[in-house]
Amino acid sequence: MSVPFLEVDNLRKEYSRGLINKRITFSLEANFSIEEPAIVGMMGPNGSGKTTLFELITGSNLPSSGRVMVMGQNIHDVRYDERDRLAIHYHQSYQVRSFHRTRPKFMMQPADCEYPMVHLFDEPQFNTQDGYIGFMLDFFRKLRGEGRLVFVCLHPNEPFHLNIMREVCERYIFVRDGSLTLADDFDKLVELEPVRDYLGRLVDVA
Amino acid sequence: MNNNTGFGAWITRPMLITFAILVSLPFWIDSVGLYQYLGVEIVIWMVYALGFNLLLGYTGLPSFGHGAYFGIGAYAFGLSQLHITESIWLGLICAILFAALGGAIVAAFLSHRRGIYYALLTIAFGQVFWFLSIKWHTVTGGEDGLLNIPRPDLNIGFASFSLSSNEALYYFVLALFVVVVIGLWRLVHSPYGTVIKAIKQNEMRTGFIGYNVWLYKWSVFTLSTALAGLAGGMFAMAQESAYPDVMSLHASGFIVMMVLIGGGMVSFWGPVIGAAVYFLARDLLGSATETWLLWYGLMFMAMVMFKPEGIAGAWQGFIKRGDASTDGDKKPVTR
Amino acid sequence: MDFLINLTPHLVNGIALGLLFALIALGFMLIVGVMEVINLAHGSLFALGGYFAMMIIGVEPGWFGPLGDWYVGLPAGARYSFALVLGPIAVGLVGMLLELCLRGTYGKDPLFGLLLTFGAAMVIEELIRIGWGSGEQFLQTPPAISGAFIWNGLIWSTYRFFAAGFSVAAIILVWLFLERTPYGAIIKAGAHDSEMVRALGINLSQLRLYVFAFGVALAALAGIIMAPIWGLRPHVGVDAVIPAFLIIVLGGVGSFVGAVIAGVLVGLTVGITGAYASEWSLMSMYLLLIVVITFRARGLFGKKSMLEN
Amino acid sequence: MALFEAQHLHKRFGDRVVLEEINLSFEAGQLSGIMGPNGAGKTTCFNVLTGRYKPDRGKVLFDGQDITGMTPRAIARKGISRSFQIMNLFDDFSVIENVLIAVPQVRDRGFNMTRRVAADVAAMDKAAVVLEQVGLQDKAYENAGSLPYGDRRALEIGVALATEPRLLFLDEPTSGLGIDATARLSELILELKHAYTIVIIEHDMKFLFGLADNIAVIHWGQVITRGTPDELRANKWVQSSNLGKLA
Amino acid sequence: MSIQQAGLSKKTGPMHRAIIGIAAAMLGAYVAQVSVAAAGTGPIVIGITSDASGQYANSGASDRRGMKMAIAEFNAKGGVLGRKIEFIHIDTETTPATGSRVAERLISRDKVSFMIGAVSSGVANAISQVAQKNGVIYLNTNSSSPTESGKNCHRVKFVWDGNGANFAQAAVSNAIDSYGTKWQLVTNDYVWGHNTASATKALVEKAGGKIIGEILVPQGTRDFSSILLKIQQDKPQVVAAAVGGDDQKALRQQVAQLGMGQNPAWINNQQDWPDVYGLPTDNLFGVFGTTWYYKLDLPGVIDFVARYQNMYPDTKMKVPGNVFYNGYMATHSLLSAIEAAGTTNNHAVIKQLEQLKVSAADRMQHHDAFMNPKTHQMQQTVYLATANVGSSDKDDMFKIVSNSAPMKVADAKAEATCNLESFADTPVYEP
Repeated sequence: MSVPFLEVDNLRKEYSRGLINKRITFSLEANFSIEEPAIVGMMGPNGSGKTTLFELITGSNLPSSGRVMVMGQNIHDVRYDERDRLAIHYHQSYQVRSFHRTRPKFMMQPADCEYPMVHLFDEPQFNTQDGYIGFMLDFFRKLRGEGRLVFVCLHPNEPFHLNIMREVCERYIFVRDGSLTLADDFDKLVELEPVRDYLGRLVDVA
Repeated sequence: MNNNTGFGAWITRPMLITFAILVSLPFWIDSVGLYQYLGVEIVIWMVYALGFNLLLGYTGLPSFGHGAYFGIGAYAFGLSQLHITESIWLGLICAILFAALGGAIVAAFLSHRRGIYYALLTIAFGQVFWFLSIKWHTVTGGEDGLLNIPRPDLNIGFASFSLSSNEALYYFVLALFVVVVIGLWRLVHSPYGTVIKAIKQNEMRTGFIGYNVWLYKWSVFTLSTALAGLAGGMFAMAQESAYPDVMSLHASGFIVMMVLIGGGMVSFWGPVIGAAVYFLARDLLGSATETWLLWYGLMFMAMVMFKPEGIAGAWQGFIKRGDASTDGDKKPVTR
Repeated sequence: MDFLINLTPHLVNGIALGLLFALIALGFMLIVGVMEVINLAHGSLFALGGYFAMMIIGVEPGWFGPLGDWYVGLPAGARYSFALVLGPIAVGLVGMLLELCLRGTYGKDPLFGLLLTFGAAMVIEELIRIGWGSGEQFLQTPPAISGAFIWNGLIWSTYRFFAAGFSVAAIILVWLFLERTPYGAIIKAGAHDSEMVRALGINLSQLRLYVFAFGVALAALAGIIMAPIWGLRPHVGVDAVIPAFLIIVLGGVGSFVGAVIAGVLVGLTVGITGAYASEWSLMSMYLLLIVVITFRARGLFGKKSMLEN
Repeated sequence: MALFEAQHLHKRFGDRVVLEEINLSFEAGQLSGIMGPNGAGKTTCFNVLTGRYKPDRGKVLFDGQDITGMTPRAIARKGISRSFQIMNLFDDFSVIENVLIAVPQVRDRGFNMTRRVAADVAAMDKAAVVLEQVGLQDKAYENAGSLPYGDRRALEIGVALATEPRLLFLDEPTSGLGIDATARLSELILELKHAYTIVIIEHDMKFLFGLADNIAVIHWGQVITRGTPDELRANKWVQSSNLGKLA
Repeated sequence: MSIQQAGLSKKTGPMHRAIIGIAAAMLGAYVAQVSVAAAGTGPIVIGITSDASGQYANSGASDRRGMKMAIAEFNAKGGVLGRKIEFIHIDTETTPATGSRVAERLISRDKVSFMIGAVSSGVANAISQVAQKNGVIYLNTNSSSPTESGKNCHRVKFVWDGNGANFAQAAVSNAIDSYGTKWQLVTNDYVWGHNTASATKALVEKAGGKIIGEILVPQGTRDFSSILLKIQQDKPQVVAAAVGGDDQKALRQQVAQLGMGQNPAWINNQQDWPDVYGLPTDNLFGVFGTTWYYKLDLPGVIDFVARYQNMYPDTKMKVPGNVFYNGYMATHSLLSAIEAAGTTNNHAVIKQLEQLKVSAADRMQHHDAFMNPKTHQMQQTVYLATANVGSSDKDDMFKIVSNSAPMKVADAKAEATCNLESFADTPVYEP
C-alpha cells in the first residue's frame, strides 16, 4: 500500500495557563507513522497524553503544530461530520465526536472512506467477571482482519491487563509526560527502563 | 381512578342525589340567604368545569387558556341571536360549534406537546383569542362586550316557554347540566374514557400499544372546548351579554382552581363541588370584606398544602379510612 | 436607506427592552430550572421588591433614631444602592417563607406547586394593597441615572440604559455564580439529579430553600429596576409574570443562555412591532411563541425536563 | 427471509454516537438476544428498532416491509410489541385494565364513547387468558401501582402480550429482580418461546445463555460479535469469567 | 375504577353522605347571614358597585368615599323621607361578568333600592343591563366612556362624569391655537380609545388641524419606548393621547423620564385624581380634562375639603379629587331627587333626575349643571388643567388652565346614538 495508514507528523500540542504570562502546563510531542493494519497497544500513566493524542488523531482537538494524516488525508482538513469515516475514538463504552468548529463545511474535503479505518479504543472497561472481554478482543481482531488499524489504550493496574496487551497487540507505544516510545513487541517493550519503572510489580506477575 | 359507585350504569345514585338537590334549589335558595341568579351561574360553571376536567383530571392535560372557548361560545351565542335569528337552539349549537372549531384548530398545534410546553401553548392561544376579542371590536364590541343579547324563549316544537325569569332559566340550564353529566359519566366509563385515562398515566406506553395518542389528545381537547362553548353560550344567555374578560388568563386560571379545589383529579364530582364552593366562597367573602382576595388566596394555599387532592379527595380519604376499619379494603386513594 | 435609519433606533431600543425582559425572567428561570416549580408568585414578589425599595429609599428623619438620620443624610445614589441590595434580601426572606409552604408539593404533579404559588400571588398582592394602598406609587431614582440624553437626534431615557446595563451585569453575575463557583455547581447538580446532591452530602431541602430565596430575590431586583419604567401598583406583577413565563418556554426550560436570548428576541419583536404595527405589539410575543414551539418542541435551547411529564 | 431485519443503522445524540452500523436479523419462531455491558447502546438500539427514535441512517424491515421512521403506534399495529426496562405501566389502573387496554379489539373501539369497557366479554376473556399466561390471574383487580416488583415485571410482559404481537421485544426483563423472581421469569419466557418470536435485551449473560437461540453482543454502539450461546461460550475469556464458571 | 369485579359492588354511601354534608354546611354558613330589608318603611339600602380590586381599585375606593360622605351627611339630617340610608358594598373586580353577578345579587338578595358606582365602562354596562331589566336606578359615577351616554345608555342609568368627547371639545381648539396644527393620535386599541380618538379627530379637522398619524396601542401595553421613538421620528406638534388605565400610568412615567411632557405638546384626554395623587408633577404631562379641583376659587370648596378631611383623616389622599367629587355629587343629587319626588318609586325618581338642575354654587363649579334628559348625562363645567410645576404644596398638583360651560363642550353625537327605553319598558320598582 502506497499511502501509510496513519502518519503523525511532527505533532505538537501545548496547553498553557495564564493570559499574560503564559506558562506551559503540558506538552505532547509525537512523530511516528504506521504503514499497515495492526493492533497497537498504548500504555502510560493517567495524564500522560494518551487521550490527547487520540483526540488529535480523530481531529477533535487542534494541534499546536504538525499534522495528522489518516489514509493520506489531513484529518483537520476533512469535514467535521465525516472525520469519523477515517478515525474514530471510543471512549469507554461510547463513541465521542466533538469538534471545535472553526471553518465552514465548504472549505473542507469529504472523507474518502465509508467505514472508519483507524479505531482508537480509549481505556475500554475490561472486567474479568462479566465475560465481555473475550468479545471485545474478538472485535479488535475482527477489525484488524478486515484491514483496519486498531489502537488499544490502557493504564494497566491489574496483571491481566498486561496479558491482554500481550495477547492481542502487535506493536506498542509507551507514553509518558507527553513523549512517546515505540516498541515492536511486548518483550522489547517491557525491557525498556521507563516501562519497567512504570509497571513495576505487574511485569513480574504477568 | 375515579369513584367507585355504579361504574357501569347510565344513572347512578350520586347523580340522582345531585340532581335532586339542584332541582329543589329554587325552593330553598332564598331562605339560606342566596339568590336565584347565583344558582344559574353555578350550574353553568359546573358544566364548564366538568368539560374542563375531562381534559385536566382525566387526560392529565393542563389548559390555562380555556376561558377562550367559553368566551367564543358566549360570543357565538350572542352574535347568532343579534345577527341571525333569535333561537335558543341555534344559539347553543353555534356556541358549541364555534368553540369546538377554535378548540380543534388549537388542539392541532397542541397535541404533540406535553407538560409545561402544552400548558404554555394553551396560554398563548388563549391570549391570542382574548386579544382578538378586544381587537375585533366591530364584531365583538371590544372591551364593552356584546350587550343586550336577547334571552330567547325555549321552543320545543309543541310548546314555548319564556326564560326571562331566573327560575325558568335555571331549570333550562339544569336540564342541560343533567344531559352533560349523564353523557360525561358514560364517556369516562367507555373505552374512550379508558384510553384518555391511560394517556394521563402513561402517554408513551399508550402509543406503544398502538393507540393514536395525538388523535385522542386532539379529540378530548376539542370535546372539552365544545362543552366550554356550551357553558359560554348559556352564560351569555344568563348575563344577556358577552364580555372579553371571561377569556382572560385570570378567568382561565379560576376554572383550574375550581376544578382542583373540588377534587377533579380524583373524582368525577370534583368539578361540580369545586364550582359550587368557589362561587359560594367568593360570594360570601366578597360581600363580607373588601380584602376578600387575601382570604381567598389563603384558603386556596391551605387547600393545596393540606388537602391537595381537593374536597372530593379529602372526602374519599375520609370514607376510605372508615372502610379500612370495617372491611379492610386496602385499595389506596389514587392521585 | 431611510427605512434603515428609521429602524436602527428601534433595534437598539428593542435590545434594551429585551435585556430588561431577560432580567425579569432570570429568577423565574432559576426556580423552574432547579426546582421545577412554576412560581406564579413571581409577579407579586416582583412588585413587592419595588415597594420595599420605595420604602427603603423613602425613610424619613426620626424613624430609626440616629442611624436612620445618618441614612437619610446620604445622597440619593447611596440610598438607591441600599434599596437595590436590601429590597431583594427582604423579598428573599418572604420567599423562604413561601418555600416552606411549597414543601408539601415536591414530588407531586407540578400543577400543585403552580397552584399554591397562584394563591400566594393573590395573598401577596392583597397584602401590598393593605400595606401601601391600591394607588400608584413612585420609586425615586437618583439624579445621576434619571433624565434623558440626545443621541442621533432622538431623546433617549438615561434610566432605561442604566437599567439595560444593570440587567447585563446581573445576568453575567448570575451566570458566573452558576458556572464558576462551587455553589453554582451544586445548584446545577440539584437541577439534574437530586439523588446526586444527596449523595454529595448536601442538604437538599436547604439547597431548595436558598435557591428559591435567590430566585425570588432576583424577581425583586427586577421589580426595583422596572418600577421607574412601568410604575408601581399592587397588580404590576401580572405584567411581569407572563413575559417571564413566555421567555422561559421560548428559550427552553432550564437553559440559561436560552432565556437570555429569548428575552432579547421578545424585546426585539415587541420593540419593532411597537414601531411599525404597534397595535399588534402585545400579540407578537404570543405569535412568536406559537411559531417557535410549533417547530421546536422544547424551545430554542430546551432540554428534557420533568415538567414535560 | 428473516421476520425482522435492521440494516446499517446509525444514531447519534449530539456528539455522542450511540449506534454505528448495526446489522441485525431475527428469524421467526426464534428467541434472539441482544446483550452488552451497561451504557453500550442496547436500549437505544431497541428504541430505534421499535420506533421510539428515528435512526439517522439505515433501514428497519419487518416481514419484508420497511418500517423505518414509523410511529410507535403504527409499528405496534403491525404486530410488534415491546416491554420496557424502566417500568411503564398504567399505575392507577387495575392489573386487568392494564392488559385490557392493550387488547386489539378494545383498541379498535377506542373512540366508542358510550359502550361499557367491562361489557366487552370477548376482550375480557382475552385479557384473562393473558393474565393467566403471566401468572397474575389472582391479582386481576389489584392496582398495578401497588403490585410487588416481580409482578410488575410480569405485567409489563402481559401488556406487551395482550396486543397479540407477531414479534415481542423485551427490554431487560430481569432488571431489578432477585434470583427467585428471575428464575420464575425464565420459566415464563421459556413457555412464551413456543408461541412467539421474541427478542430480549439483557445485561445478564447467564439469563440469555439459558434461553436464547442466538445472541448479538453490542458494545460501543456496534455489534461486536454474534453467534449461538454455545459459540459465544467457547471464548476462553468467557469461560474464565464468572459466567464460564457458572455455566 | 372504571372496571370492577361483578360481584364486589360497592356500597352506595360516600357520595350520598358527601352531598348531604355539603348541603348542611352550606345551610349553616348562610343561616347567620339572612337579612332582608323590609320594603317601604325600613332603611333605604344603596348598593355600592365600585371596584375594590383590579385596574381601577384605587379610583373605586375614592368613588366609594364620595358616596359614603354624601350618605353620612343625609343621615345626619335624618335620612331621606324619614328613612335611614344604609349601604352595602360588593367588589366588582373591574370585571363585567362579576358586575352582572353583583348586580343580580344586590337586587335579588340584598333588595337594594339603588345602585351607585363605576369606573370601568365595561362594568357599568354589565350592571346597567341588569338594573334596567329590574328597573333599579343606577348611577354611573366615574366612567368617562362616551358610549355610556350614547349607544349604551339606559333609562335607569345616569352618568355623572364628563366623557371623552366633552374633554376633547374643551381641549382641541385651545390646543391648536397654542401649539400647532400638526397632530398625532396615540390611541388605546379598544372601544373607549377609538371613540375618544374619533371625537378628537373630528374636532381637530374641523378646527383646521391636520392628523399626521394614529398610533394604536393595545390594551395592556407597559412599554411605550418604541412608540415614543416613533413619535419623535414623526415630529408632530401635538400628541393627543387616548390611553387609559394602567397603560396611561406607564406612559406617563416613560414620558416623564424622557422629559417629553412639554415638547411635543400632549393632550391627555382626562386625568383621574387618584391615579396621579402622590406622584411627582413631571409625571403629569400635557393638558388634560377634569370636572373639579379642590383648589377652585369658588365658595363652598374650602368647606367641602374640610368636611372630607374631617371624615377621612387617615386616608392617604389628603384632599378630595374629581372621582370623589363625582361619587359625592351623584349620590347627593340622587338623594335630593328622592326627597323631591317624595317617593322611592323608580319612575318618579327618574323623572326627577331627568329634570335635574344644579346651580353652580351647589356644585362648586363655574357654571350651572343640568341633566340631559335624552342621554342621562350630567352636563357640567369641564376644566382643562396642567401640571402645577414648581408648586411647594405636595397636594396642589394641578394648575387649572380654563373652564368651559356645559353647552360648549356637549357631546353632540350622544343624543343621536342614545335611545332610552320607554317608561313602559322599564319595570316599576319601589323599594
